[in-house]
Amino acid sequence: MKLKQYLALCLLIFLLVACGGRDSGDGGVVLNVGWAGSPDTLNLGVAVLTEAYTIAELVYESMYQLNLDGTYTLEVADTVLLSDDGLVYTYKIRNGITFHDGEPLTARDVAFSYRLYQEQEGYPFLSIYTYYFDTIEAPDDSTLVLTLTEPIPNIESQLLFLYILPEHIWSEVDPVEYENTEMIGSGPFKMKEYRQNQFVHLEAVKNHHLQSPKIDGVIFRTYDNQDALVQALRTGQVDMITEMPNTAVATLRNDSNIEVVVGPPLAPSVTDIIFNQVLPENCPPDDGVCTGHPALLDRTVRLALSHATDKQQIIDVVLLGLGAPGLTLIPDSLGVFYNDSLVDYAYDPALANRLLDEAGYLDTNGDGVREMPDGSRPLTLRMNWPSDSTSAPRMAELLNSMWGAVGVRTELQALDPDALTAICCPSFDFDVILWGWGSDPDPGFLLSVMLTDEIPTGNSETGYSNPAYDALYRQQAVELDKNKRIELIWEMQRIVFEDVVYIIPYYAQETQAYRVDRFTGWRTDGDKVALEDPSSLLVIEPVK
Amino acid sequence: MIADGVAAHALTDISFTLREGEVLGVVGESGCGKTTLMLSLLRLLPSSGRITSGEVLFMGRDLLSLSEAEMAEVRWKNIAMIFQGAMNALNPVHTIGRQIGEAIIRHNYVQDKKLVDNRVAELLEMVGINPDRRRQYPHQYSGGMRQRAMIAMALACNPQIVIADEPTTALDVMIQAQILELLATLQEKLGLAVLFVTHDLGVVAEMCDSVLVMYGGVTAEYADVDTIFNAPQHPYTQELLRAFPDLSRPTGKLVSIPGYPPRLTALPPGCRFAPRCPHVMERCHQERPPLHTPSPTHLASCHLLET
Amino acid sequence: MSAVITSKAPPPATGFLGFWHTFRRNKMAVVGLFMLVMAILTALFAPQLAPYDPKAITRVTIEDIYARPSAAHWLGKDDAGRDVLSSFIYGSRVSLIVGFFASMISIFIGGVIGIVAGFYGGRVENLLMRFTDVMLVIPDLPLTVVIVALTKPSLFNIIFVIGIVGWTGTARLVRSQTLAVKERKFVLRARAIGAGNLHIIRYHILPLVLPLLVVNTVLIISLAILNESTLSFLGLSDPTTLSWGQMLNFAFTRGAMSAGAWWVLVTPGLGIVWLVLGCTLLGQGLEQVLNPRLEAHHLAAGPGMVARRLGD
Amino acid sequence: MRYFRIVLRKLAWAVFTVVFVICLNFFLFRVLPGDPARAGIRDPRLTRQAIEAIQVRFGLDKPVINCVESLNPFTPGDCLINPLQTQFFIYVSNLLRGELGISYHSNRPVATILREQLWNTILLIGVAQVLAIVLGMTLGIAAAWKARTPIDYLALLGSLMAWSLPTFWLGIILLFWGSTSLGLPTAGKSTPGANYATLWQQWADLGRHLILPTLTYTIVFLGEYMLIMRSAVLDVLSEDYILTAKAKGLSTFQILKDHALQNAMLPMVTIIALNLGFTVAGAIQIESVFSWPGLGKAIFDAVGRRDYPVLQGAFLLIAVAVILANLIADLFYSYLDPRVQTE
Repeated sequence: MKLKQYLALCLLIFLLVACGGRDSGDGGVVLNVGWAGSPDTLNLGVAVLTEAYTIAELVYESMYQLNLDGTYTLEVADTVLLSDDGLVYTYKIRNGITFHDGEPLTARDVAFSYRLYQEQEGYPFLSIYTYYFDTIEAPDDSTLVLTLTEPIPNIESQLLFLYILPEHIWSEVDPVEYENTEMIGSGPFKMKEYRQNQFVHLEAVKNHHLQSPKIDGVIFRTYDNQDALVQALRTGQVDMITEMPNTAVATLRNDSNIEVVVGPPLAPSVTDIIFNQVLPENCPPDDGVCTGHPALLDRTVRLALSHATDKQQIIDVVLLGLGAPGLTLIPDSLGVFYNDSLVDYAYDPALANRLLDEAGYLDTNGDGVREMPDGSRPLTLRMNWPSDSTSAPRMAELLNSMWGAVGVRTELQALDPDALTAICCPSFDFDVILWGWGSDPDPGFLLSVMLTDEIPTGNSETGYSNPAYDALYRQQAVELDKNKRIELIWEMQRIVFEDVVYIIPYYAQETQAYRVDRFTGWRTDGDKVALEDPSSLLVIEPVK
Repeated sequence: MIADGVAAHALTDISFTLREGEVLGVVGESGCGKTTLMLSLLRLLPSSGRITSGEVLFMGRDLLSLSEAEMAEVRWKNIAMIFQGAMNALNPVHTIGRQIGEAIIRHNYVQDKKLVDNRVAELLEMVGINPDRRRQYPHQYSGGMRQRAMIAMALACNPQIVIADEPTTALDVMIQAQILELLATLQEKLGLAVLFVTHDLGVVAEMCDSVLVMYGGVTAEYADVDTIFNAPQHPYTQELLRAFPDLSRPTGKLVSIPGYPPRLTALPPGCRFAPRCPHVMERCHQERPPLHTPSPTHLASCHLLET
Repeated sequence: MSAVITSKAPPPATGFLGFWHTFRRNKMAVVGLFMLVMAILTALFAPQLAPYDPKAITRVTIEDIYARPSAAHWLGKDDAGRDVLSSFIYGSRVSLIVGFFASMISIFIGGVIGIVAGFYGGRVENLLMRFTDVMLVIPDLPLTVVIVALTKPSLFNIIFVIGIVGWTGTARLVRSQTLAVKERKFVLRARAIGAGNLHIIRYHILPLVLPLLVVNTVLIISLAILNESTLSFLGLSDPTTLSWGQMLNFAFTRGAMSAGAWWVLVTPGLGIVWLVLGCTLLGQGLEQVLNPRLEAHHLAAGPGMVARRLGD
Repeated sequence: MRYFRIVLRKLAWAVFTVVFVICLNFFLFRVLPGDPARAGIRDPRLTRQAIEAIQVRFGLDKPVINCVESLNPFTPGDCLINPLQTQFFIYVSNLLRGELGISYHSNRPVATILREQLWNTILLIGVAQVLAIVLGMTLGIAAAWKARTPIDYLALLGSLMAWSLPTFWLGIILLFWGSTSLGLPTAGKSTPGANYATLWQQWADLGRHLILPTLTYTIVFLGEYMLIMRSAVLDVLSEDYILTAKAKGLSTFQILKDHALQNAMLPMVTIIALNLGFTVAGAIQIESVFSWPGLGKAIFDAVGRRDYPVLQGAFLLIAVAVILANLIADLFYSYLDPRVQTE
């Protein structure tokens, strides 16, 4: 073996590589975005991750677009007419819209897409949006008539994610197996190159019918490691990052080239502390195991635990303060639907102790743990969370000590997400779970989670059952007057808040950051933070 | 990273002369330092060994004062070695031919590749191996053939001296005889000087011109072969001869020397043979005997010779 | 002419004292033992050594999170605002427990399979070693994932998982040692006088395989500690047990490096390096003590070759 | 002829092992709890009908094998059903057609995903392993040759240190150091969207992305190879034929090159092949730290998402690769050691 030659070769390679210049980015003005995720698939019929929807929002158009302030505007249609019975929507599709391959977008494409979403059994997640669809007709190229089975108040949010696909492509392929890497749409950006789990390279559509981007393209790069993502922004490898650990906020704020943006997320999400309160008579006959601790059926216990929970402490530790104390399952990022008139239960361990004492939950044997009033069993609760959560273990530790201080013991156990689903719902084989929801811009779904009817389906995680609440839900679902509906929804929130169905520790804020020396014009003035949204990407321009 | 152990003087006060064409037998029980002595001559002691004093004069040059590179030139070209146990002394992953040729190339005995090959074939033929078998590996040879190949290898560069370190151990008796005969023939034919290490006195009597008897790392007796066999002065030599079955005297009793040779790490303070000596005296235990010269060509270290 | 041969001295004494005598001459083994003992002492006296109790309930403010090292907190604070030094000291307990018990499982399985295969030979050996070969080529990780998914993440299960994937090397090693020992005269003699198999294994084979097993154990402990950190990194470990691997995991998932809190990442990492290095040094050193082979090195460095005193 | 028989026997053993791994691979992942169709997905939009549709799509509605309906929870089933209608048969027949199932996560064929990632991993592992082996062996030989000298101690300590480093930990530290002080990229294998003027630029870009992961990898594996090589060379250097070679007047370099190396390579070959499995474990950590789009990252993601078809496919791929590597190592071994071929 000629050692010297090997060494020389290694050195040579290293030098050549190290000296090789950085990329010669010749594709015009391209924005580099860093994120920790990647679309699971570009076929939206089977996609789950928000990243897929972020890309779709740029490449496709739908009937409506959601603005940062929570309002909707028409996108592919000029006008909409609603029949008096609230069942028939007639949309006039704009003229001159073309797909990226040059074919025109007509009402037929819209009708094709809606039918596909409605009928395709292999599209498991979109059927909920087409639930009220009766018939979809396209009498001519510019008219779409949508008939519903019953009047609903939130047609905009139903149509928001039903992106319009080109019929001439999708009618030729198997809509489930199709990977859709070409991603022909009609949005302001078109797909240039896609490497799963590596990057998505989009190119600007220069003569878009609504608004053309000022930049020439955008590249979303995937960083598996959050620290690497932050480092990429710091070293200028990317111009903007859509997410980051909250711990990085302070350091990035110190960097004069970087601006950190914090605010409510565009896609509402909520973290919840779930109490198993299913009543024996509501236990699902097929799947139910229903082993919840009996004390959790008592509102006083749940209320006392609520008073024993120092939400600010949790927010400080888990989110570094970048969040707001939560009230109910309807987060503040749902805007007008969020009932901000409710006053949260104060953190007051003394009050919590008194409540438990008065209700007869006393520590009779002096082991520091209270027992049931009849002395049958101690207040020892199993607490589980999904093992892939990074914040839940910290929250569990905090709850363990906070609740321990009022004589309620918790046994902490992380569980594989599958195993957690198995004990959760509809089997109700748990006491307390730390989990969460992601939501549509409409509160409808989150409200349905607490319905009695949802106990056997597995959507109800608490087993909560309240006929008054159920009645209000049915009422709001058909209330077409927006303000009246909001009133009903506020009332529903008040009920579940007073019944202490959940403890909502916090509503987390979105944290994003961009380099000020690269692009300017970012929309940071809206109610919500979403730098990757078209609202920003269409208006930013390079720093001169 | 083992810390230093105890230094053991494996060899002390050894001295002998080897003339051209002479066969010198080196005799002694196992563990008396014969192999160490041979390795010292070529400066091949393992890492744990060191030569502390003395000189090895070869054609007027002191081998111990040569640089490592000069020494490498001397090895095999002038002094070659036949190791005991040819199986281990041959590299299992190279062909016999390559291993012989390697030495030839190293010392530029012949230049051309073709000539090297011819020389290898010639050598193998000389030791009675079919030259076609030079492309085979050691494990394909029988024990005797391996030893023959070793001999061929030792002769590759026409050395002046060949050190044969117990070349016949681990071979069966018939093969031993063949190998010895081959050695004797070649020695005569090529006029080699041979250092013949063995513990077989019969072989010594048959092959050697002079004999060095070693005990416990020192010279016990050094003389020509006749003197050693007919007038041994050192009690150890005498005992060795008594232990050796003499075919001419079939009635003689076989006597073995009681006890074991000393361990080099635990040498007795006086004469090293004292614990086993039938003639042991008081001073033998205290005082190391010097080398006496009963006659000008005869050396022996024993207190008995004083007077 | 005179030459010296340095030999290992004093003559190979048997028993612990003899072993200790050789052992303490081996710097590597001594350093390794020292490092390991330090770690064990740290674990044993954690409550005395740690300046704070990592489980104590304290009100944490945002300033506490990833607070820089200070006089009160020598190694700063972590993402939950807790003293890193204290967690580090307590964390040594879990890492040692995992390392020790997981390697016990591995050694037990590997030892039994190795001895049984080596001792009984024939079909038993064939079957067991083929099984070992198969297990040797099966990648550990998917197996681990499945087992972790089947069981709840807990300290016990992590030990179990690490233990049962790490025995193959031991089995092979022990088998070849058993094969060598089996042919020794006293084993044959014991068999000749009619000693039972179990008796022979217990009184003749085991004592001779044991030294090798001890070396192997030390090395496997270090592997187990590394494996625990890998499992933590993959999110397959139990987040409620405070191990160095978990500290690293939290440092990763909660952006310690982005926050500039290098101390949170570096401390447990160095702890793992310390412990693993200590075990490896000890293992390597023990191996040298039990199996010296430098004595016959034929190419050893030149200067000693000819060393003549001046004036000779 | 003998040699041929040896090869044949080894081949048969490899095939048997592969079959065993395929069976294990199938049943292992059937023992898992929960509903695979919902694995990693807690999507409110998923209705019961939709779950059933997914189960039909992935063939999970069929019995596992004759007599067994499902393994977790264990339910015995009908023994007299058509074996062609069991999951096991479908799995095996798909496998024979080169299909490894469909990823729960990305809805793409697992074979396609793995094929894309495999080459990147081979590139990374290949470069790093060659570096680690060459450097490790060189250091190992040097240390063994200079045994008990400062060179030996330094190399030994360095290798033991390298061996003791948690891979991902070293990776993240190198990532910060490399990106801050050398300006090296922190993720991926190329700069996306870059237009390369020359092929050379493209290679240079790839090279820049390779440096940090390769460095991490090399350091982690270097130590082990060095230790093994050192020990193997030490063994060889105490053999008699080394003494013969030295007596022949060969220089130290010649002895190391011609006599020590090939013999010391024998244990190395076995270890390198067996190491392939550990290599993949290392790849998982390094690729996820440096977002290298390889097999390791795919496995890491699949672990996080409990994407069992991908895990299953990767498991099979790695196992087969290790078996293959061992087979090659065995054959190479017999090439290196003539004793095996002919005895």
